[in-house]
Amino acid sequence: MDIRFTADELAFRDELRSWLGAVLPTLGDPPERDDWPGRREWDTGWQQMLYEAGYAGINWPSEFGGRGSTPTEHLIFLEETTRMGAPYVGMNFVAQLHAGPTLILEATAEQQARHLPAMLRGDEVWCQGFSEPNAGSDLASLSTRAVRDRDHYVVTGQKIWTSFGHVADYCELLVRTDPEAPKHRGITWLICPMDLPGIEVRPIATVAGSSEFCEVFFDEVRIPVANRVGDENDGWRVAMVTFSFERGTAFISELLGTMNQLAEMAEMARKSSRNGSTAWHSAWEDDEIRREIGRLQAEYDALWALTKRVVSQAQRTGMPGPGGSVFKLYYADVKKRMADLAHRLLEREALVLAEGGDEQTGGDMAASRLYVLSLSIAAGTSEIQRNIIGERILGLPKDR
Amino acid sequence: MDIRFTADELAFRDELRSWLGAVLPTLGDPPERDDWPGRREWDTGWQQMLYEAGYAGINWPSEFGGRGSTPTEHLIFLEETTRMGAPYVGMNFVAQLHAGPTLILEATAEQQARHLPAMLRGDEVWCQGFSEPNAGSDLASLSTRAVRDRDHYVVTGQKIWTSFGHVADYCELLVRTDPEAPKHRGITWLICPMDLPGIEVRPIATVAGSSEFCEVFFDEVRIPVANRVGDENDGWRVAMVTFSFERGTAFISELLGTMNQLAEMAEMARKSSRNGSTAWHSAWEDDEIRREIGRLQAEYDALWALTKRVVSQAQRTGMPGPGGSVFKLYYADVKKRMADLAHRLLEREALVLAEGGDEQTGGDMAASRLYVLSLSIAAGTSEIQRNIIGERILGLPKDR
Amino acid sequence: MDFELSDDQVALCDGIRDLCQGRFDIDTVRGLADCGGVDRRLWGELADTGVFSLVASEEEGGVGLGWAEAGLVFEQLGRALMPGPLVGTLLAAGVVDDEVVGFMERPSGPGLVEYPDVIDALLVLDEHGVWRVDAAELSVEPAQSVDPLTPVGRVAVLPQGQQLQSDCYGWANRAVYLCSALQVGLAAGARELAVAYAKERRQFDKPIGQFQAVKHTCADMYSREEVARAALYYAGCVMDATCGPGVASDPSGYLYFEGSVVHPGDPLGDAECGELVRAVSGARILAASAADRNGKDCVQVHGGMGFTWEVDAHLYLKRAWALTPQFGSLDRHADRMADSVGADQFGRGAPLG
Amino acid sequence: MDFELSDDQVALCDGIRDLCQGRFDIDTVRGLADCGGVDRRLWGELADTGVFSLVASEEEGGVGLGWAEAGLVFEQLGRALMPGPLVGTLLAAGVVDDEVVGFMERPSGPGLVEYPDVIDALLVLDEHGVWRVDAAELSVEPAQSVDPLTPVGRVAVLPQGQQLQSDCYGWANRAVYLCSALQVGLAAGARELAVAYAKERRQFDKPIGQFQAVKHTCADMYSREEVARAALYYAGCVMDATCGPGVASDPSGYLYFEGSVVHPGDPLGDAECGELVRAVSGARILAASAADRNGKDCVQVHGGMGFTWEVDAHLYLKRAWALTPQFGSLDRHADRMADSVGADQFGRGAPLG
Repeated sequence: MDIRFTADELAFRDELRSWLGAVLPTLGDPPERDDWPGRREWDTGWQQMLYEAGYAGINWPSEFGGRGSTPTEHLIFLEETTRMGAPYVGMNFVAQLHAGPTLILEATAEQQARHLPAMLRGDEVWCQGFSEPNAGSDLASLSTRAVRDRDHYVVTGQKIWTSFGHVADYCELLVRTDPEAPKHRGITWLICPMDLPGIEVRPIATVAGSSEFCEVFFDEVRIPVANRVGDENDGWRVAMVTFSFERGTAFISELLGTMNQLAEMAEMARKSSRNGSTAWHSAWEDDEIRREIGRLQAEYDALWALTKRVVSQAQRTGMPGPGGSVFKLYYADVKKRMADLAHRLLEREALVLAEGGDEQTGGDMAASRLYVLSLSIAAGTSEIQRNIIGERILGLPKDR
Repeated sequence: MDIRFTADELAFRDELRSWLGAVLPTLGDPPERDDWPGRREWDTGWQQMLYEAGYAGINWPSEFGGRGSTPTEHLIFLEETTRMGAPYVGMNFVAQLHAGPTLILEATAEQQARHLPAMLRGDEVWCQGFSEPNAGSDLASLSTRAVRDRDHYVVTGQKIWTSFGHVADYCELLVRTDPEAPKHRGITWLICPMDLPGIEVRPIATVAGSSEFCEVFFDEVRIPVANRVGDENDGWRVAMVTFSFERGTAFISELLGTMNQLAEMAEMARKSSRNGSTAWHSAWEDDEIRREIGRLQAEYDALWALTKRVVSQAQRTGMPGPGGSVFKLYYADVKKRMADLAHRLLEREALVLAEGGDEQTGGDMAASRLYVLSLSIAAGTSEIQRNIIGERILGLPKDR
Repeated sequence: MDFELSDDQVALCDGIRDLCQGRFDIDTVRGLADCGGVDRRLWGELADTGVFSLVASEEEGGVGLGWAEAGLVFEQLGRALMPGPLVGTLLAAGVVDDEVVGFMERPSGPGLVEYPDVIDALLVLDEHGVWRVDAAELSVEPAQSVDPLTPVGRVAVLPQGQQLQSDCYGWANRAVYLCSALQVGLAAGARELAVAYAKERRQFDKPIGQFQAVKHTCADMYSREEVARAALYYAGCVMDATCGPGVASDPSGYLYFEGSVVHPGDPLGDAECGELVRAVSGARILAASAADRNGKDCVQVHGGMGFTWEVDAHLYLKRAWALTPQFGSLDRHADRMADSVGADQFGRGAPLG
Repeated sequence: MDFELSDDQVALCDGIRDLCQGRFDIDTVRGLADCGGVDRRLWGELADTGVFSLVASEEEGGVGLGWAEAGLVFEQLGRALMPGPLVGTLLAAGVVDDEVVGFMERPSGPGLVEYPDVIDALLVLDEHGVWRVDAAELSVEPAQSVDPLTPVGRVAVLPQGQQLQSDCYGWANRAVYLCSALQVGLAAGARELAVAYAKERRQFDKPIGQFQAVKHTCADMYSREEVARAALYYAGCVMDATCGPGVASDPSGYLYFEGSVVHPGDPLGDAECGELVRAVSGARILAASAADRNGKDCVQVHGGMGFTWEVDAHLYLKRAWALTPQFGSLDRHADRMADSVGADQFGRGAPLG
């Protein structure tokens, strides 16, 4: 048990740091939140820079053009890019972390050759077509139908929560090909070009007023059978296989960004003044506020340690430990406490959304209070995480 | 909507106050926690004094020897007796508040004549034989068997959580008389004298080391059929009928005692000194501790207001409002917060149980932290209360 | 004691609820975001029902009801997500002639004004009393509010205005009380929305409300709401007993200004006076917490849909957030509650026994 | 980086677990309440396994392992509810010759001594260092402990004793760390007991663990335990990197004494030094909270049985309570954590990057 980086890991870090130090100042200003063409250019441009410097596909095997790094190097990569303020993976997320790994494990050589290099270069933006209005926590009950018509599937139905659906080139799409089979058995995984006739994309306005999520409507969309990944009706397994690429790194950027926010909040508290019970004083002198900051730091430090444990387990065994669900469940709770504390510190100023503030990675504490609402919902609600922990880790009986 | 007492209510209060003022100083010291004969004498002696002064059976109809008071007078009675430090209902609880009301509503005239006057005078101590080791939250699954043998029921089985079982004269006993019927339909309610052959009572040590709860074992105990209250197999309904005597008053003494504890805790905080971050100061100057005291007071004031609402609803309609489950659920949570705060204030001193301290009504904050653990368990766990609120009040579907 | 609604009070609640459902359904309310939160015609209709003149005496052109009734009405308005400067407009009835009246504490520096585009006047509270600032005197910079139904603007310096009253404690107490009433309504509205969804939404072939995780969340929402409501009604009764219509003086006591003490010479005595402050601060703490937590739980029960603009869940939560920092932070109210704790504080163990 | 147990560490954990199961089963442990918490023969067996001499160097007669290993061992001891002055006896190894050694902070007035009837010596920590008080010098009044396995007695005045060391910060840090390790073990033991009961206990014709109310409680217990464990292991690694065997100095930094600052002249620099304090205080906060909350949840999952003396649930909770107020209150540790928060505190955004 050693948390110190090895000489090789430190060398990787130093090389990365010096590259980041050289390229980040050349990037210019990021686009506005709702400037979608600008954001596509920004996100894919960064992917291309990573590609050229050899950092693209950091967790992909080298035979598929990835860097084949260890989980610890992946952690270092995320830590350094976050710390130095490099662009976030953004709309490269699905291609890099979900669809790409799926193709690596399940696709034909032809499918791989067509898509993987383009993904690494940032030439293809992918989105995910899994959830549906009536298939959220119960994803396997999805009902978007695909009917075979010779060498095409004819797809009709509706997907939801498709991030960046309106700018993506391809969608990893789950469809029901056998409505008679048990629900996990009749699903098929398709590569769906987003420019096919019959596809309509409508952005969903979130509570924060942003629109990175979309609904996608399919009206007799004809997708070539050649776009199927894996066997017909085996799509549930194909969709789940990506988890073997998971190495406990999913929340590293988020967590480190949050730790920076907490440090900013502490600074703000030290400088602020409040009307206390007996006199005006800085919020830092308020025992409750100061200690809550301290307790939050204890929680985040622990979550960072947990992350390192999960990454180390992934490095040893090829599979992350059970800490993933624990992290997500616990982090959602702690970050909500931080958002509440921010509101308390800001008092009436918490009513105002900062112009152009970024709700996810700091800068706008008021908007962050909205963003955190999604942490216990997106990618498996906290209720589902508790079921997973209770049933899969602790062995308690299923109730569904 | 008026929270002020009427002239009649004030007159009732003043009369009660002056009686309490006269008799309480004559009482002497209460017995030790484990002095069971002494406690029986103390509790039943107080009941006799109430009887002689006309306050016994305050919520019983006057035709059964009760005072027939309104719910508000009942509230005043509990408020004044608690405030002035009168003895608690103690081991008269089951007779006064459960078995007595059940006999009033369901028993034969003969059964009533035999027991009700004795209950009011404090001559009979009753206990409750409802729960069993395998029938707790799921009470209706109780399995203590009663087999009819001419004019007797022969009872075999085990009860648990029988408060004061080792000093009681009678037990209100639920037994299964028809094991083939649906579980709520095969139960019978019996008056069981505790001196019958075949009954064995064993005290249960609680986490606080006290022993007011007992297990009661029945080995072919012969109970006369004449002791049956209500019809055979109708005992579930008979047991539930007592709830119509409920008027939202169950937690009044407890709540007011708790408010006094909080006031004592505030006093202690004002006088104490703590090693703070920058200097020694009183715990009262600690923003977190002081405000938590303030917030707890807000919660208790609100629960007191809720109690008055429920009592007023009982007064209007004869049935308490839905506030009972809400009160119990909410109060358990808040009182646990107070116990945690006490521990925080006491620091290492929280390790010591005070000699002869009373864990329920104040005086021993360390023991109180153990007692509060039972608040979310006894008389329906918090999980069961949430089911009741969700299903009966909010109309959500049952899951069992 | 009869701490249950009277028939008249029930009728009043029903009337306001019907009005909101009929004239201020959620689409209408959402539409008010486009006109600064207030549509003059609709506002006039609302005023005509007497919701703002409820407490003003009949000589002042009001209805002459009590603070308890004002609380019931504001609870319904909160439940309906009604926007607009409700608190200021009620408190100003009979005092100024303006129709749409904001009310805020004087900030020590630059401040945020709510509904800046639609108010006729802004009443400002400071330790010297209550001041009227004409809306035309305000120089407001736009700002983006977290709550679409509580538009805000920034003012660099708030004009001094014209003094209306030298009493500040009573005004502050009443504003706190009315904010609490709105938040109890928000807590109720959020709970109702969550419960309805939990009955209707199905996953794993069951209504999600059948799962204890959801059912118990709803039960906790209801509990918070009921406890906060009890605190609110209690505060309303105490206000009516101490400074309601027909009660001569206004012994509103101290609330959150430095160095203030219980109003001297009060005919009801210090006890009831401190009790008013305690009742109001207590209601404030519980109502704000219930509205915030029920709003969050309502979002959570809705899952992904709760994170959409389309579902109303966020509107309850955002309104709760807009109301909470007004008229003393919750920390200040907790401090005031703490000051009131002590066996001899009211000369008895429990308030208004 | 390899933040997973090594094979040796796994073997060490297994060994201690087997020892506890074999020689210190729960009946044996409960029986120790009758002999003041320590049975000399069993204590000797425990000592013979090296659990107390684990960190002392081989020259001092110790095993020469690291603080990480000490944490793993103490976690197992906590899980087994092992009573006795474990922390003091380990820290005293190689420093004094006594076999059963208590350790406490010097109280400002009268104080509570744990295991008063069985200790040979009591080490006392104050801002001048660590002092040895012979048990024979103590005049102890009996007191009733909330935890039957942590007997306590009162001393009116603690003797000054004989000074052993002038360093106090290092001793305090290590004691805090070891208490945290015991509490992580308590959290784990309570969780295991609750989960086992949830699988076995049936109501409404189902194992109660099938109900989400119980299942989700167990999931939360596990989460707390895992997060606290990560914090503990991290603190162990930081201790080994900064003051473990073979590390020359002892830059333990400031912890909770007034006016203390980061140890000057530390070869590792202020950053790592502050980091040790932060890691230890962080582990303390999370471990204490996990042990307390898991203990309570364990009682609750057991329902009525959880409130009985017979079921072990209360023993986890009471031990957690006995450990929490030792060596700095959680409030003090939170203050120390707060002091460490700041973008430039360690010259980087996250510790030990």
